[in-house]
Amino acid sequence: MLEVQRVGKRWKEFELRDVSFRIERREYFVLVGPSGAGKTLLLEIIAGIRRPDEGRIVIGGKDVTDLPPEERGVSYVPQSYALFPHMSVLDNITYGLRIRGMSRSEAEKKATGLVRTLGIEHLLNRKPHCISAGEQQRVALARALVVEPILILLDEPFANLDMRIKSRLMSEMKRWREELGFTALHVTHSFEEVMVLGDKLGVLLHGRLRRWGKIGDVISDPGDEDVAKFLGYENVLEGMAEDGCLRVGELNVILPFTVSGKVRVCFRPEDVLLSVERIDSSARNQFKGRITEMEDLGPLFRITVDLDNDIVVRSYVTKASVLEMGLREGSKVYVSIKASSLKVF
Amino acid sequence: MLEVQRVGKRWKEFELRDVSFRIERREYFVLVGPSGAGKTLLLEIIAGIRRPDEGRIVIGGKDVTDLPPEERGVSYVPQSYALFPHMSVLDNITYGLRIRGMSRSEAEKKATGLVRTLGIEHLLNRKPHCISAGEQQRVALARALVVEPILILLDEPFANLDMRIKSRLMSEMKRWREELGFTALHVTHSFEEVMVLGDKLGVLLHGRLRRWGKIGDVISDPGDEDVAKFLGYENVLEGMAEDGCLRVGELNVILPFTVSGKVRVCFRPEDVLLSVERIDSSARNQFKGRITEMEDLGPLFRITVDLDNDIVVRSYVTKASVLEMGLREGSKVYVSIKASSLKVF
Amino acid sequence: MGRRSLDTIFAALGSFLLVYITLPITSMILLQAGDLGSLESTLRDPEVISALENSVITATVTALLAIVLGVPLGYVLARKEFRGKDLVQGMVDVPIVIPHSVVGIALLTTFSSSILDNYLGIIAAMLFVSASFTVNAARDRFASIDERLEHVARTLGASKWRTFTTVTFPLSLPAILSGAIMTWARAISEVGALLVVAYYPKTAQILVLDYFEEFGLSASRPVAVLLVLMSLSVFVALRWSLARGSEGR
Amino acid sequence: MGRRSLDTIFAALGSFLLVYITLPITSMILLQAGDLGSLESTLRDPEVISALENSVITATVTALLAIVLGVPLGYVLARKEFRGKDLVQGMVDVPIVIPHSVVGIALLTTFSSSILDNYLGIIAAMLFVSASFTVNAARDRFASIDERLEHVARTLGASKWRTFTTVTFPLSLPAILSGAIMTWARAISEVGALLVVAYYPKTAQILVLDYFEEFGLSASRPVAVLLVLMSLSVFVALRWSLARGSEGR
Repeated sequence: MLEVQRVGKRWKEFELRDVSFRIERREYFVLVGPSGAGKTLLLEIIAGIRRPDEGRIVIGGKDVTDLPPEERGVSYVPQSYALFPHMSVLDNITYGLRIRGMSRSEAEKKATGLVRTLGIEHLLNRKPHCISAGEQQRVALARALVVEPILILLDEPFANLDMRIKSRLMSEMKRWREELGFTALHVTHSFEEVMVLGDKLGVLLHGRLRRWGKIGDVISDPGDEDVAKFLGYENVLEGMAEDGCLRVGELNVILPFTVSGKVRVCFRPEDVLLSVERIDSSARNQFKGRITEMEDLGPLFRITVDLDNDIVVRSYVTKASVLEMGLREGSKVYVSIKASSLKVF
Repeated sequence: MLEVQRVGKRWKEFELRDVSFRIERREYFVLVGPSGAGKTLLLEIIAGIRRPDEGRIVIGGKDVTDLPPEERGVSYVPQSYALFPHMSVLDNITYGLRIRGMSRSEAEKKATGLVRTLGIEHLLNRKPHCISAGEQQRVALARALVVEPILILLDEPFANLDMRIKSRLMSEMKRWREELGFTALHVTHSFEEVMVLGDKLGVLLHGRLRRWGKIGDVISDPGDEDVAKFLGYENVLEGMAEDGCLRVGELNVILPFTVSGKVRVCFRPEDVLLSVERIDSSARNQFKGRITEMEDLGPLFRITVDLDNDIVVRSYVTKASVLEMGLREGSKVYVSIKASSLKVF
Repeated sequence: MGRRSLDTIFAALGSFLLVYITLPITSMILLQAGDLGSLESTLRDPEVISALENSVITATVTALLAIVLGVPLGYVLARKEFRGKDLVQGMVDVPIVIPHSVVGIALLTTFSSSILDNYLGIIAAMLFVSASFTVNAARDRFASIDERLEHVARTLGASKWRTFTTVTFPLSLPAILSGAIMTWARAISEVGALLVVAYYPKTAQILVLDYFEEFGLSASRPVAVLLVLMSLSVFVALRWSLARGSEGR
Repeated sequence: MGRRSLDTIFAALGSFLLVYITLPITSMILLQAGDLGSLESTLRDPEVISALENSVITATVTALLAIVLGVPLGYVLARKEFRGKDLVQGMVDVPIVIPHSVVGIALLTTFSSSILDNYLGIIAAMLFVSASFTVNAARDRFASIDERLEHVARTLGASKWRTFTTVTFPLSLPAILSGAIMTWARAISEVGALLVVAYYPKTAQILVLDYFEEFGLSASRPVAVLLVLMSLSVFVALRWSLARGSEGR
């Protein structure tokens, strides 16, 4: 679908170097990186707004590096959405269709379904500055999707929203995505968006794509320390939830909330308790495992425990505890995780 | 020293209502609140830049409500420091002395000690735009302190600094404060600054000072839910640290790092594990206590445990665990806290 | 202490200038209001009518030319980076600082008799002194438009031209019109260059001078008042529509 | 496809205007450069020298007056909120749109013979048409200065006056000087109002017109070239110092 091949570009204070990755059809690729990493610049290069100094952009099998934006079939939703302020919401949405020569009535008819899916029927006659940020985001999405792009580029689509609207719109985005089946490249600095929305994850640090792949793969094997540090959440379990329980392989993880369907659960290494004997405590999730790696981090050890079925959990334990419990590689331990410390996406 | 009496003011989109508090001599008062709460407006009223609609400001026993800023003896360090761009660092620092009629050489002599304490001797001939943000902060502090103000007002003094410099400068601020003994009102939205620097804490939400007092008092008894939510860290212990151990009354808390002197330790309720029997695990800190309160938060219970000597610890526990362990008010329990989950200030 | 003295003194000094600017205009208009008869007879004077027509027509043509030629230049200055851009921007502002009589000499030196005493000459002189208002207004507005609006239009299938005609230009139109109205007002205010290049066909601003020199102050005043009322009403309309426009944002 | 056509057409249209503005000035100067003799003899003509002196002196006095009166007004417009502020701002800009001959008639109507044909009259006309440049430059600069600088100065013990003289004014000085230089250039460019109010003492911009009417184009050109070189050098110096100043920030 999209292939970015060894792209390099210097522009203002930003620099991209040797960036390569692929997005497959109907995939939702989330690119994370701190501000200043060059995320927006990369989107602009893919959209055709800026030319790369080196490298190629291939979309749908066709090298588009030398094509202008209007011939690429890629929709772009910039940060803050860039709705046309002089047009109504409806004219914004149908702009791409009318520019292709479709009549106004035809264009409006074509947009109907999408408008309904996104729940913005009541806004069509308003001007963009008269609707809320959350509504603007949906209108921008409608405008980008109605032309049936090969790929949609989303630049920090949730950055302008306040916390409460953000989490609601994220789950709606997930639903729209399943319903409409578009291919997306979404850049953000928020790890939460990765967990909720992403199929694949790329990590862009200082203009270099340090790691990309399936989310679980990237998180459990970040490749290098910078990426690991940037990602933070070192424990991720993925499975099917039902009745407050998550099934991961043969494990049953008790969740703090009632959710169902495919979910991911994250927790921090410092929330994992190791013990030699089974303990009776408020930690609801207790699993047997074997220590496979112990890393000395100074005052703490980072201990990797293999549960059954290749499930790996990491824990931070103080040196004194390690000595007291006599932990070493190969030790059998119990892993306890308090359900209340789990983050569910 | 400073008394703010029932101050009210509407200005632009901000509004303060019925704000009253006191700061004693040599106290460091940290006022926290989210952005938009009116923190800067309150500082400007105390400095004399804006007149309150109602209420009085008393400084050093004198009602200064009707006095202009230059007659109040209060120094002000705005966010981003507002160094005079057309003056050298030295001229910035000595501005207040020279405006009082002191000769240049006298003023420079007077500033010497302060300049040395703050470690900015090497910057004196530079222009403000040629020094780093961290250096600018110190210069602004020197400019404000050299006139020996009754009170210094600090508006988000660490907001423009990146994370690493920030924590270093915070501990330096703590040292300067002990060395120079000034009285300060510091506003911020960062809870970390409260923990490192504050003697007293005030919480300003939506233009109202919801709670103020000694930090430990405010945190352990936030008064209402909004304040508690805003503060987040619900467990705070304060004591003397030595050899990786914190003595709080008769308790010994094992710390993840080697620190010494008077420190505060924070931890989140979800990091506290309760058990009926003593457990053998990687949690190094295990104390006996009695449940005094159980609050139903939906999927979780918020359980308050009294240890010996009035030390109170709060824990989040899932409903299922509460039932399984048969917890109720009055139950004797063991409280385990992983040393690695402690935050030390 | 007199701690409000700064404000007081500044308000006094500032007021002086305001009074100095408004007093002559208002006193001239008020004086004329006491003599509506001569204003009426002036309005029936065919020479005056034709001069006013000449002024309005040439200033309007100048404003239209400034749009056609100035808007593209404003766009290039706002959107493109090139060597010598500062120089080009400087050249745009040069006409403001050239003495008006010199403008006339320079134009006549360059284009000689082809612009002498004809409509083309009037418009040539007006365009020279007034085009920069439109160029700068268009440039400032183009520069303030979020480029991402254009980027989005491009990705939605619009060519550069379609993007300009459907997004950039409609968004800039109010600002460009404001600039063009300033150009119009500056054009109708020009005297010095016209005296050299095109004393004829006679424009109202020249006629005022003519009447003053031939018949004295009181004879020239009715025409002056008509001209100033015309300019001021255009200017007030401009301010008003600008204020409304900025509210709408 | 011609997808670069927008850029090309815009560059072409924009260049036309640039050429139109620069060609007359340069061709006039170049033509004169071929006849240095007449330029030299003009420089020895006592009438020319005295006219140039008159122009420079009156324009300079005007610029100084604009600073004294315009800076306080700019400060009030930037820092104070009051009813009718928009109206006041509008009044400041009014002189730009008043036809120059009308300016003369209005001034003469108001101040009558006290300003007729004397230095005061020249300065009165110049101040009217050019003060707004200084007011607006000062206002924009004051508005852009972080008020917190003034707040800090106040808390450090400075009164309003001391704050203005030690912080606000020094920070604004470059911008105010730029505005004053624009006022100077606009003052020296004025012709229409001077023709009504103060034909004498003769200024260079009037002398150009005089020579043109009495002796024709080629006789007026040397004076015109001298005047334009003077204006342009001031303008270039202004641009240069502005560019340097903004680098320094």
